[in-house]
Amino acid sequence: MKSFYRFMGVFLSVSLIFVSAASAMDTDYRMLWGFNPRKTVWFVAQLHLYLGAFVLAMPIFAVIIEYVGYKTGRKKYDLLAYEFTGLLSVAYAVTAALGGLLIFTLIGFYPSFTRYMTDIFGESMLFYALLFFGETFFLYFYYYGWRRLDNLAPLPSFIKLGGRFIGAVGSVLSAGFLFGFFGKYPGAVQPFWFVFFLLASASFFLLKNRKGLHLWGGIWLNLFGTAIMMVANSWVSYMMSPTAYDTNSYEFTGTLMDAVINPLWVPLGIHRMFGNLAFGGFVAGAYAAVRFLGADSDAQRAHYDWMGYVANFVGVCGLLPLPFAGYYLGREVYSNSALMGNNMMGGDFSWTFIMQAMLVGGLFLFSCYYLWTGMGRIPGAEKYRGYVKYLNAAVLVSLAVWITPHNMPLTAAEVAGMGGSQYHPLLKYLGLMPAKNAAVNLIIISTYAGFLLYIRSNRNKKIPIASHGKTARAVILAAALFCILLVGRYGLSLFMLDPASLDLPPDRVQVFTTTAKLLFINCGVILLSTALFFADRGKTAQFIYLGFTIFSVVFFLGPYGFMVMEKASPFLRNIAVSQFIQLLSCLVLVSTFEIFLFRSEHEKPRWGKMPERSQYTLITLCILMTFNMGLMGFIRSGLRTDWHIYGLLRDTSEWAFTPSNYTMTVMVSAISLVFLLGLVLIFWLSDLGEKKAEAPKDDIEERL
Amino acid sequence: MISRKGSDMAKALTKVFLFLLVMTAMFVYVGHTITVMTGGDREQTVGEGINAGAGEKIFFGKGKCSTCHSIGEKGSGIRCPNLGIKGDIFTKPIGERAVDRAAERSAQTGREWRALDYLFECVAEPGAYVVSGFRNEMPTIYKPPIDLKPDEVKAVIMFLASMGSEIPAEDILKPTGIAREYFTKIEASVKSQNDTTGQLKLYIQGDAENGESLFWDIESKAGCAKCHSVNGAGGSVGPSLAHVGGTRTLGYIIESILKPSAEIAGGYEPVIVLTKDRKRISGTKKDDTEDHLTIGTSAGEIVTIKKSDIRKWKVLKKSIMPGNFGEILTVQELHDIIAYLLTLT
Amino acid sequence: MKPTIAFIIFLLALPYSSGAEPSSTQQPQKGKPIYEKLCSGCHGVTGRGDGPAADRLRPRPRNFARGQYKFTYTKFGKLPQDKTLFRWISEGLPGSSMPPWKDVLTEEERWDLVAYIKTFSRKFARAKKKGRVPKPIVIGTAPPSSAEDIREGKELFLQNCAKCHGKEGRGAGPSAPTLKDSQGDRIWPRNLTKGWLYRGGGSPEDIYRTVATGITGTPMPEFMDSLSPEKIWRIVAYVESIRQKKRPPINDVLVSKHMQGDLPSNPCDPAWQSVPSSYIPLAAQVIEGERWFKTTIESVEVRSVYNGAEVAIHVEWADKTQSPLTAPPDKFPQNGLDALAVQLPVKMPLDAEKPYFLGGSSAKPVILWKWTNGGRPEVFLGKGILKMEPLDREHQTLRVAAVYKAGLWKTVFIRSLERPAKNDITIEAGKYLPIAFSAWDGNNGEKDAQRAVSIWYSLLLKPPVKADIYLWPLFVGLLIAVGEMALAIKVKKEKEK
Amino acid sequence: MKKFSVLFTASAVVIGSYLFLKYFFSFYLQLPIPASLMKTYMFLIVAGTLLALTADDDSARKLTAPFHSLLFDPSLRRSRNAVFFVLPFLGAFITYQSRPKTEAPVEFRTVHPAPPSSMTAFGKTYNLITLRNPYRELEINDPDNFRKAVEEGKAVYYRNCLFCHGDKLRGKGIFFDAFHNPHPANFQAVGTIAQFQESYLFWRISTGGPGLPKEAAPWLSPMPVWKNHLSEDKIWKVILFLYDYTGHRPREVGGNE
Repeated sequence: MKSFYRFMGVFLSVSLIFVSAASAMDTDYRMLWGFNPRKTVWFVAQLHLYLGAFVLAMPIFAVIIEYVGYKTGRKKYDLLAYEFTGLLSVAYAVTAALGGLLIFTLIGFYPSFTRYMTDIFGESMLFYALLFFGETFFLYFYYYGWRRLDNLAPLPSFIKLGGRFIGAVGSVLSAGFLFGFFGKYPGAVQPFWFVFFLLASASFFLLKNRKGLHLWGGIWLNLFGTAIMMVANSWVSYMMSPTAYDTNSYEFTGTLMDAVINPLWVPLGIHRMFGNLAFGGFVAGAYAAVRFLGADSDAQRAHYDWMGYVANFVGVCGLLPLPFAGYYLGREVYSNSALMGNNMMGGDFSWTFIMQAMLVGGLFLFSCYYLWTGMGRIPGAEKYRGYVKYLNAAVLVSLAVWITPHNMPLTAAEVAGMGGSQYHPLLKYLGLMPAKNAAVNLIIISTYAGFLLYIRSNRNKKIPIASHGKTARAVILAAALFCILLVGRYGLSLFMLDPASLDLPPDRVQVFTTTAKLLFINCGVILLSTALFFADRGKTAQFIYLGFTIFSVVFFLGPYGFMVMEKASPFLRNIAVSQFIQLLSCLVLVSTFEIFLFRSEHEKPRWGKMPERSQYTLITLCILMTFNMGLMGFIRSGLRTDWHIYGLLRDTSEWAFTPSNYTMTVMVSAISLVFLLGLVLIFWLSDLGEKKAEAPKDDIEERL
Repeated sequence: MISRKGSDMAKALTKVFLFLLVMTAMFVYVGHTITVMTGGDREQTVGEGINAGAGEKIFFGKGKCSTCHSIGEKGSGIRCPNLGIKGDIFTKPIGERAVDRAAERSAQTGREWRALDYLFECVAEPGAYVVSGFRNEMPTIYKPPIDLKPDEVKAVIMFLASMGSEIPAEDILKPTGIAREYFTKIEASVKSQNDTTGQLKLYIQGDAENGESLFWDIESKAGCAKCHSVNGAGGSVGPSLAHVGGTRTLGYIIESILKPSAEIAGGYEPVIVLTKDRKRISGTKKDDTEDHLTIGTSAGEIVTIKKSDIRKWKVLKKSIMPGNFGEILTVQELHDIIAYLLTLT
Repeated sequence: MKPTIAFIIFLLALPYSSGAEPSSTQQPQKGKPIYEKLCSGCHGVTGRGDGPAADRLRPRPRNFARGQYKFTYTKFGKLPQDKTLFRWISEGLPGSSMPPWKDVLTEEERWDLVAYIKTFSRKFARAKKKGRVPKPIVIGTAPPSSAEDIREGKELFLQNCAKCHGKEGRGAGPSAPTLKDSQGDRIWPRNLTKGWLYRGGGSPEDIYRTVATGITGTPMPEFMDSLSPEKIWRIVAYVESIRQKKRPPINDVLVSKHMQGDLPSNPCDPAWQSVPSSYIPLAAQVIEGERWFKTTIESVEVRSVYNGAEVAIHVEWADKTQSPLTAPPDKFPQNGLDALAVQLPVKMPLDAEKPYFLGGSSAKPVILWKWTNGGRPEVFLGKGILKMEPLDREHQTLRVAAVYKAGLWKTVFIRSLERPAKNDITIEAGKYLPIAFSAWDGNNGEKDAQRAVSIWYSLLLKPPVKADIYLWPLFVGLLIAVGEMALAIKVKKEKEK
Repeated sequence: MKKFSVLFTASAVVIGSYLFLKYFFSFYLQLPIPASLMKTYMFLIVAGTLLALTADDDSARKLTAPFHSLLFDPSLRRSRNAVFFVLPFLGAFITYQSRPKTEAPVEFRTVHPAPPSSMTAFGKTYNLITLRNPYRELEINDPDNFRKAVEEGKAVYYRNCLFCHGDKLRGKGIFFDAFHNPHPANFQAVGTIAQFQESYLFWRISTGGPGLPKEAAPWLSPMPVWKNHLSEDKIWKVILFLYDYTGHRPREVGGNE
């Protein structure tokens, strides 16, 4: 049955691609059965993307958890990974079928556009279809091979050796991507493929035993998934940032690779990968929550509580870097077309971004809330309870700043009250970039601080530095060194920055040096806190570095950004990067300290002792994430305004206008509803086919 | 599992579903509120004519200038220079600033620059002399994706000039000197873009003279003048083509010849009439009064029929212009006619 | 928790802190520079009420040299207490040009100012020398008033006050046009219905004080000798009952209600009472031509209804005299014509750009519907405040009716929605039509450009109400009720458990 | 009373924040706070309070205790019935209240528009870029005559400007209500004359409302065209007075362009 779906899906997609390439097109737009083409394509594409994101995220998720189980030797992680993989097969088939439907709608409604795309991307479309076979193979291998490979029996030694060989050679070769031996590409293309191929090669080192082989299969499943996503991404990103065309005739003149490696390809890919990870985590969390709510025994409740916790953890890990991935993508959009960028942040979509801020803010807020409620199941967490309200306040104030628009809606009376001006004399400042940057950073720090409190709840025994081995010290020093390099190097680059390179007059160099000096001070603080840590003042060290980061990122660079905006606005993006780098360094160093600071007392969390509202929090997170993805899809597509391919192929149909935010919410809600309900159906279907595994007993530490 | 312990799970699912509906409703409510607050559905404002008012509309609408430039306190763009008075840096409005900037340009290039020249340069070649403290990142507004037409560019310049300068409108309408050079550049760019869009560029190789004779010779295969007029001469069944080359894109012209029904010019709705004596007359509706219907037939005649003589009549979706030019004309003849039409500016 | 409450209390208490007792160290020399900076513009450097602004203000600024103060707690003509002066400096005189100064000056500075002001008149020094201390009257607190008190108060009012203040209290009594103050300036009795403009404050105690002590220097006499305190309190009760305490809110949109059938063309038609009114403040035309500073018409109240064919605009305003007067007083012979004009654009503006609010301009003219007392209503094409061209009367569909009663003009303007001529405006429902008003008080000598004007407001002919604005509340109410029912059932079940 | 304490704290925080925002803006800053933003902030505050108070089970239970006892406590039967009765009407009422209202269309105007480079008045053409207040130099050279000029400016102000811009130069003259949109300029605020060169004021005073450029909605401003009523001399003197009274300094010509 499942294989039938899968076969049909792949067959449909491939055949339709050929049909689309071959069909003679005599019209630009068509109406079919009275459907609104724009909305139909929107609907199908978004649904396909939701399922695609789910299908791509689940394997990442499963492999990470399986790997954790493999390393820690705890069986329950392995079972969890298996449970998630079980959801995959039906979802995979439906995704493929939807992909086919999408292509069909595109050919049907937008024939000449589809032909245009096929002319350029025809070969990659074929390649795309071929990748599916690899994906299908590894999916089968990963899922059906699970039970058979679920032991540590060693593999034949020639496989081991061969694996090591391929791993070593491949890793070295993949470094070639980083250094540009396989061609120089702009932006993050080289690092991206370096990581991709490094992962591909390094996976061969796992070929030690049967479980390792299975993990290897899982990684390759993900690699194929990523490759599929990247191929499809290139089409979408090309529509936003076409390359290689003649600037007079506006005709595509390049090769397939020119079109694929367009400026937004990799930024979009990175953003999507983190987005997918967060999405997968939150969907899995919602799944666990529903199971929790419907559970009929404490054992089940404990299991699903734990599952929800793990899923949420993964989701938050994906969520934390998302603002930065988004910032990177946005920056590339700006660099590629300032016009598109400005339309995004200051034009038609400024309000959509306010909504996005509400949703993302909600994600952070509810993630925090889940952690806070989660403290209830940890003995010893009471002592941190008092901090919750301050964290809450910090997140809320940041959120308030984040969603305050520059150009706020006013009634006529309010406009009159301000003498006819459309800007509030004071609140307008909250709507500008520096304020938003400070707010986002504060949200992340607060979420992180909440997380620290959470994991510290049952780790209450301090370890003196003397009792750590050499490795621990080396790791701490390495982390400190990494942070110093990260911060210091960027500080140095700012210090040396020539104002002319930003089209600024020479006297603005002072702005650069001030920021650079701040980063240098940050390096000093890193040294100081590391020294304190080695003097057994670990908590103080953490406190000092966290405090300094908050001061520097939020309270210094935040207001300073306004000055920069007035005097040297091109430098504003460097300010944002400085903030990001300091924040990153803070997360790295403080987390490293945290690992070595306390010993886990192993006071067991009382899994399952969670109030119902915490489970609704997980569900809320899933819903918010779904809405957010739909909204981002709308922005991505809407940014092209009335162009199919931005600046190249104009959308002359009557649906070329940018719909209102209301239309967007209605559409996104409808698609999300269909998707979430469909998801329930998929869970149910996959549940049908499974033999019921025994509900795992809590905390059986079973060595594999 | 769901089926096994149905009741618990079903209850949980129902609750979660209701919760989902509530969340969705909230989301839609926010979208609705925001849309209402921000003035409903978006509309593209288009300015009419070449004047400062139209320029202002383009500035804040189609031209998307306001996403980067503010004017004093109006607008929220900050990436590019404010064009009004703002802060310590912008103490003069753009029109006035142009005078100073033009003087600086004169000193740099050794040519005599006027404020007008500077404004044209800003638009035609934004990177030539960037305001210090700002990046050279202004797009070429007369190329895609903004794609302003030369007249729209003039309107925008007129709007800019209206803020603090005394440049007479005629100077902008008919630019001279350096401004003329830049304007020519804009026109050339727009023209080359129009003429070479996609596969259509094939068609410019026609012979306009031959096309003209095909157009006017009623006996020829084309015989356009039967129905269409140019400067008063020709038939009046179809729309006048006097300025078709200057006002319509090449793509539109080709489409109108090969697929006449794709878009029918306003005021030329095709009608078909069945008279009481069983005669069918088709043509374009010229006039429709209470007792008369006047139509121009595809043969090029104007016929007035009494309503009392009509059994039935209706407006068609299909143009009365013959749709078979693609078949009866040779490619060369088609190119010739198009080449002629393009001369009608 | 506690700090929160304390903070709230602190916030609530914020606007209410002010001292009342004179500081022991009043220093007139310190008050002098303050006076010269802040007060001399109106009251004059010498305190004679002859500052540069003086002759353009109504009422004129106080002449301190005369030592006559209007709202005092002492008997008519007697010197005021220091704290009375302190109060008026602090709080200002509502409705006059005297603003409150407590937000600018510290308490000490205000006391210094009181001391300095007193130096302008020798009366204070003399009184001090003789050891005469101003004796305040006893007011007490307002007794609760019954309907009976108000009725009796009305009787007393008609006997004692109506001669000037008029039967309805609008200041339109028979002697109103003839009054002048001790300096010979024309003075009008207060319109008691507009309670927010009471110069001497609006509390019952303030009203009692004014009735009891009169207003020194004006024709308002003191009644404390002729009437018992009880009677005065009854008058106060009556005045309280007719006075509107707060200025109505200003609404930028005048909503015209849709109605079936004929529009009420009589200004006194009771149907108008059910139509909500909009308060439109007017300002003197201080802008163009022969400027005008002393209007008497402070506002108009506008109502509007429309049907399928016509729109009616009901304008009502207080005017103490109906001009032309049948017998103008000798002292003030101005006897112009009362008039009112409704101003509309000639074309519905497509964007924010409207004609110039003050009578239009030749580039963008306005339409004026002008009613003049005793004359025929006319329609003008306004191209500036002084350039009003009468339009051809034949095509006009404007009808106007006006009634003067008890100090109140009521007029109704009715016109077809359809434009009567090509160069005129078609009024459409659902659109925001700019509208402005001008008013002339003839007995105040107002004519032509000298008038009271308003800025642009919007007239909205509101399309008939759709039923769904009632259906939704009903739906929501039912939904909640159903939810409650479910909850109740659940609770019951759980209780049974 | 004890069991209400958490609920009470929640209400106190919410109401307190509301009052704080309202007071802070309208009394302390003297600025309106847009209703849309107020709504958003209040939503966040309410949501945040609820989240903070339900983060641990204990306070969550305390928070819901009053509602729970309202539902289950037999002694509260009457209150329960009353609440149940009132709620649907309350909901209906709120829905009715939130029906679309008629509000004037929003009309933005540029409050301080860009001046032209030159203007004509009193039969002369002024270059507004280089124009200086002829009396300004007296401030240093001849303080006595400068004071005299300020006093004359004061007389001009009180005879002409007082009615709209008010005694305290805060824009709240006796015609403030009537001319409320746009309202008269508040010279004490930092955003008005303190921002400008004296030539800007000269332009604004001389040409008045009708002299405004289009983006500043000249058809709305009641500012008279003072060149019709005052001499050039008096305009310069009244400008001196405005700066003198408020203590602001005019912006110097040139800036740092």
